[in-house]
Amino acid sequence: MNLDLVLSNLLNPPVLFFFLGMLAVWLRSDLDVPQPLPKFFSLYLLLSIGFKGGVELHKSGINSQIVLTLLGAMSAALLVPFYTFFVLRRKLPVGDAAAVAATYGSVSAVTFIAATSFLSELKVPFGGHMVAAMALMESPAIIVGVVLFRLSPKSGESQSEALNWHHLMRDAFFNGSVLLLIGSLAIGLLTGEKGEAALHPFTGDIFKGILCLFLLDMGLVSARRISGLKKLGTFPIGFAVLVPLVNAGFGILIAHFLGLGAGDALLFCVLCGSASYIAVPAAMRLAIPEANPGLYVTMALALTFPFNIIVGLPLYMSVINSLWR
Amino acid sequence: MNLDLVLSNLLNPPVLFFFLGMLAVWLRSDLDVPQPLPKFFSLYLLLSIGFKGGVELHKSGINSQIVLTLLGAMSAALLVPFYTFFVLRRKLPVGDAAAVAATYGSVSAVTFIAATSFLSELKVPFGGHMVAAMALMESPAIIVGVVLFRLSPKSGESQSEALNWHHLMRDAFFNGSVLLLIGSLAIGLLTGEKGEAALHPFTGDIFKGILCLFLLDMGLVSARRISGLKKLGTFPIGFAVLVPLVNAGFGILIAHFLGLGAGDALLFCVLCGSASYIAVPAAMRLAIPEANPGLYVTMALALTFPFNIIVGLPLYMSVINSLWR
Amino acid sequence: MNLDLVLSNLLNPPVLFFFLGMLAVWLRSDLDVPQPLPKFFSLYLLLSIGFKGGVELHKSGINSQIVLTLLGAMSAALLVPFYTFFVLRRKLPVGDAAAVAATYGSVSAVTFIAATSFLSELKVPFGGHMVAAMALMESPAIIVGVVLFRLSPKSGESQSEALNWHHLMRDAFFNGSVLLLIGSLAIGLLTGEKGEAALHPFTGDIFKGILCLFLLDMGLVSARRISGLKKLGTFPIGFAVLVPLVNAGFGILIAHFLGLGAGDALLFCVLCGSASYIAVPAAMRLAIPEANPGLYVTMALALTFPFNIIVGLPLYMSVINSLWR
Amino acid sequence: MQVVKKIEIITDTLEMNEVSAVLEAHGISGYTVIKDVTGKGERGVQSGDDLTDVFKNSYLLTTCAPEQVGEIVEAIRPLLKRRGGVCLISDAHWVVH
Amino acid sequence: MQVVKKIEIITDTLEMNEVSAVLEAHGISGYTVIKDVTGKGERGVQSGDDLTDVFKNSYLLTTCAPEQVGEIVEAIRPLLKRRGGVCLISDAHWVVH
Amino acid sequence: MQVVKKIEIITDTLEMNEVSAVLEAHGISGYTVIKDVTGKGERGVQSGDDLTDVFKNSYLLTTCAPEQVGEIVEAIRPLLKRRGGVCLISDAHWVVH
Ligand SMILES: Nc1ncnc2c1ncn2[C@@H]1O[C@H](COP(=O)(O)O)[C@@H](O)[C@H]1O
Ligand SMILES: Nc1ncnc2c1ncn2[C@@H]1O[C@H](COP(=O)(O)O)[C@@H](O)[C@H]1O
Ligand SMILES: Nc1ncnc2c1ncn2[C@@H]1O[C@H](COP(=O)(O)O)[C@@H](O)[C@H]1O
Ligand code: NA
Ligand code: NA
Ligand code: NA
Repeated sequence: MNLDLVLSNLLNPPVLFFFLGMLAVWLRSDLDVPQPLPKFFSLYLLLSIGFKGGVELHKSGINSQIVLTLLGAMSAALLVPFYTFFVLRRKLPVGDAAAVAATYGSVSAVTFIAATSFLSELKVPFGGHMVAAMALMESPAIIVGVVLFRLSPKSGESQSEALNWHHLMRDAFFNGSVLLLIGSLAIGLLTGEKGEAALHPFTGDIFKGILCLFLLDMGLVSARRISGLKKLGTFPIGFAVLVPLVNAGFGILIAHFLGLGAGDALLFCVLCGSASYIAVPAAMRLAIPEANPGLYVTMALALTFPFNIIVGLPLYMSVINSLWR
Repeated sequence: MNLDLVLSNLLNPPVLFFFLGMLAVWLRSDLDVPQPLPKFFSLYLLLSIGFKGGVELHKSGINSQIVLTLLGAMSAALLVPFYTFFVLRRKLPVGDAAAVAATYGSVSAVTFIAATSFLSELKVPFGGHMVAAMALMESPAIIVGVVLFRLSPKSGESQSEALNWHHLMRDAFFNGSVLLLIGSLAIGLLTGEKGEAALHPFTGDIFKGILCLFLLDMGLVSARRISGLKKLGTFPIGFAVLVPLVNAGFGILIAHFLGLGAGDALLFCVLCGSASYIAVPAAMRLAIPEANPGLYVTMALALTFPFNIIVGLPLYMSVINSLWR
Repeated sequence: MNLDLVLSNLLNPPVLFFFLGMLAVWLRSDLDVPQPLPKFFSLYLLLSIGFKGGVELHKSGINSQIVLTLLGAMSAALLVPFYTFFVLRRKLPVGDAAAVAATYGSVSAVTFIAATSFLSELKVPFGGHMVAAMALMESPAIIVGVVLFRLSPKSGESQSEALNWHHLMRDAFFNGSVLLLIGSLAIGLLTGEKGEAALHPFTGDIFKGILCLFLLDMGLVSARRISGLKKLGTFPIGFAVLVPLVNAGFGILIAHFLGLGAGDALLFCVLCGSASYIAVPAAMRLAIPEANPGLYVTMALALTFPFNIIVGLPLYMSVINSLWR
Repeated sequence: MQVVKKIEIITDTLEMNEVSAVLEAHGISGYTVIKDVTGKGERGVQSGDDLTDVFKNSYLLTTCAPEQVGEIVEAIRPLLKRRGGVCLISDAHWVVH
Repeated sequence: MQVVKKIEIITDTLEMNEVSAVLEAHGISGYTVIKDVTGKGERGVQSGDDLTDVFKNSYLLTTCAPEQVGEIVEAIRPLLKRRGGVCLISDAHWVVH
Repeated sequence: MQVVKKIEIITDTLEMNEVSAVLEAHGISGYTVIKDVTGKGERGVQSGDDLTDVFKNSYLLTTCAPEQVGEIVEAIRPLLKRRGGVCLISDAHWVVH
């Protein structure tokens, strides 16, 4: 893959702060970003990315291709957990298989945001509707995962317990991050240029700085989880690296088929290739108690996330560049 | 009232984020802004509004009309709790009456700040001394409320207990929000343009963004309190909507009588019409233990605050516009 | 000393907010900056100062004089704890003497940052390598202090206990603040102008504002500690004011000998004259349990820090001005 | 002072709402919760350092009449069985006021 | 190990200063406070989610000699009576060091 | 329900890692920690308001079999002796699940 891309990704300050966080853990430093600061950064990032996406959408307006992209995004979010479940089922108990499938069917907002900052580094444009695509892709996998779990031949007691659909729907569609993202998107859409003028110094100018602080913390958190990999065995580890590649590949094909621009294509492929570690784990913990969060969170956080940030972004981009020209 | 005003208020991002917060509660979402983040936003907002007011005051200098405005503000802050107490006394026990009177005699800094952002939206200027007016109006109502409580025919034991005046004065005049506001005002006054040049990116550029985050939280907090209204009965609910209107009306008259500009008039009327839910509740909890915070905080937070933000601002402004031209 | 310097220091907003914090404590106000907000501000300040230093270093490049400055800084960090230990030993038990020596041998990042903001106020330039000097001066004193403690004639049991060198080195060289500072410096060095363009609104524009909030908290914290001075007796109090002066004097001489510019000289002398209250106390608490943190933290926080901020900066600058011209 | 049983429950923060609902269903009207405590147990370390509440515990303290304790324990046990956590019972005196 | 009485007090954060003052007045020189705990009781839910400390509780843990406990309880009771809250007494052993 | 000894340890936050290491060395596999509690004791006030963890305490709660308690106490005592802190032992019942 193209060396320039690798470098302009690795020399992007947010990625370097991610390394710094990992380094701190390996050096057993006491460097720490205490709660609720990471929560603050993620609230800020979701608000900003949502708002900016809404403003862009306000400018671009909605056309048939945007609608197609959103439909493509949703179908990817429905298919990925479906096929991965049957792959996982061959090695993992049904609860774990369903939870991991949901994790990889959903998306990682931070990976998406890192991709946008990578694109701005490369001066490659992208559309605000991709934020809407991300919002649409967070929830469906949760439902698919739980349904697959429920329909499987009973093994755990909680499969036969009555499911609280009402709670599940709420956790899937109204969880904090989804709601803040969609709400900010709507507010950007409503207020347009006027809102942008008022909020840009906050949502735009200092964005990369807050992203650095957040990725510093992500580096700490994911490096701490790496020790948990030993317990997982080879199958989950292989899955956590290979499946993102496969899904990203699908994503690129769909993006190409839909005729997206290079920037939108990268974001689309990153959405398919990334795994959730915020919305999904919380929902799974409640809906599939026998699934082991030490498995699905560790896979997403300690392997898939760093892999996408460090290797994935330049790799996907170089593939896209070669296909798109 | 003028539709443009309603819209330019409703389409102001901070107000939209306030709605988003309320929506999150109604949808039973887990969206949350954990402590001490709201505390951080309020420290930031008080520091910034105080500092900017001080700088404006430094530029404008102090003239007789400013002095008159401040005197008018203080007298309003003394009269409102006085008359409301006797209204409240007819329906509520003496402790509650005194506490509610103090709550409505004092001011809501956030409502004031929302009003300033509404004015900047409308490009209507206002004077830095209005921040001083707000600072002066926070404390007196606390003293009036406690004195009225003490002078009333004894009903609760704590009325006869010795009052720790020293503590009361400290809670009234040196509580954190008053002190930070006055301190920042003084610092702005001292450093003037030089200080402004150094701090404007912080106190100015990102102000609206932080205000959005803070109002998002205010939306969560006040919507959570709405459930508490049922228990209150009709009188407090009616009071929480009507009395702000009456006080805002008084405010407009005083402002007109003092010959303030339209912007200053709106702020003056908002100060009269708003109710405190930070400085006053803490002081009342200590000085009037038998008063029920579930009453005075809920009234101010679940009704008066949203009412002023959503209905009050455009309503008051349109009244002022019609009177001032 | 030059009155203009005194004023332009006292009228620097961050210093005024430091006074406001102290005032709040004296008025027994409930003004508070709850954790982890101060932690957030310090993470931000270390990241920003480190990054900016790295970018400057990227521009200036490394020359022999920079290397000499760094060597001078390290030797100062080794000598100061050494000589102060023997001064302290005459009045204090060995544990306390070693801990205080380490405290004054190391540096105060906030004092350094306040000095940079004082210099920018005076429009006096300074080099990015001074941040590297600060980073290099934080750790050595910790090692020197512990070694001196261990080599002294045994008095406390923990002197004879096996020392965990591995832990000590980690606490000295990889503690959170040192690592974040050096890491951010390296990232600034790597990304240069490109990184600066991306991060400046965050690390530069709002810097003074965050510094104001942080010094507000420092004012609260150090004023709260002043009450602890009574217990200390005259020797530590005298030491906490005189030794910084002596060390700052040394610093100015070394700076002059090394031929530094006036800005770098002030920073160098502030590094020598300041005392650590973040990295060192934590390390001492673990390595020299019998040392009383109520002594070494109080000296650094309640006396040396305010002294340097209020009196030291203008004093040192005027000395430098007179020597350098 | 009145003799009571003190009940301490430690489990997932995400689980606490259900726990308190069960307690209220059994007429427990007063309790205290400390959110976001960390810990270690059969299900591994709960470091509470990430963005989900998945690895965070909460601590709940409540009291009941000695004769009621058996009923409460039976109501709580299935929750702990399903999701892990701890419930400790001890004797205490309640200061009547 | 020495026999002591363990005292747990839960009340308004705003009230805690007064509580600790009373304890110190009765010669209690050591205690631990956990600020900002949430809870539910006669005075309703203390969610601690707003900007005042009005709806926040704090938890205080201390110990005293068995013979002293009556005196402490009598000193604390009026505070709880006025503003609500809870005080629990139990037996414990103190590890002398 | 099974009879256990409840152990509460309060000491410096900086010290807690060593405490839990000692506990694990003695086969204690489950415990709960509440970080950053404040307090007052022989070594003065721990206000936890500065940037170091030097003036912050943490609270640790664990349980052990009654026969094991002596061994644990002896293992913990030297830590408390060196750096201060408190250890309380009391009786409790563990809800088996
Ligand atoms: N023996 C114990 N004493 C105190 N807390 C415990 C104990 N065992 C477990 N816990 C707490 O209960 C949580 C869940 O326990 P577990 O379900 O065994 O993982 C742990 O994370 C600890 O916080
Ligand atoms: N039975 C109980 N067990 C534990 N904590 C309680 C209990 N009752 C009340 N509390 C706590 O004490 C606070 C004040 O109680 P109250 O004055 O009854 O509202 C509540 O908010 C709870 O945090
Ligand atoms: N009697 C006590 N009850 C509860 N906590 C205590 C007691 N004495 C001390 N502590 C806690 O233990 C910490 C250290 O105690 P000390 O080593 O005596 O300063 C104090 O800061 C308190 O948080
Ligand atoms: Na995905
Ligand atoms: Na008012
Ligand atoms: Na020094």
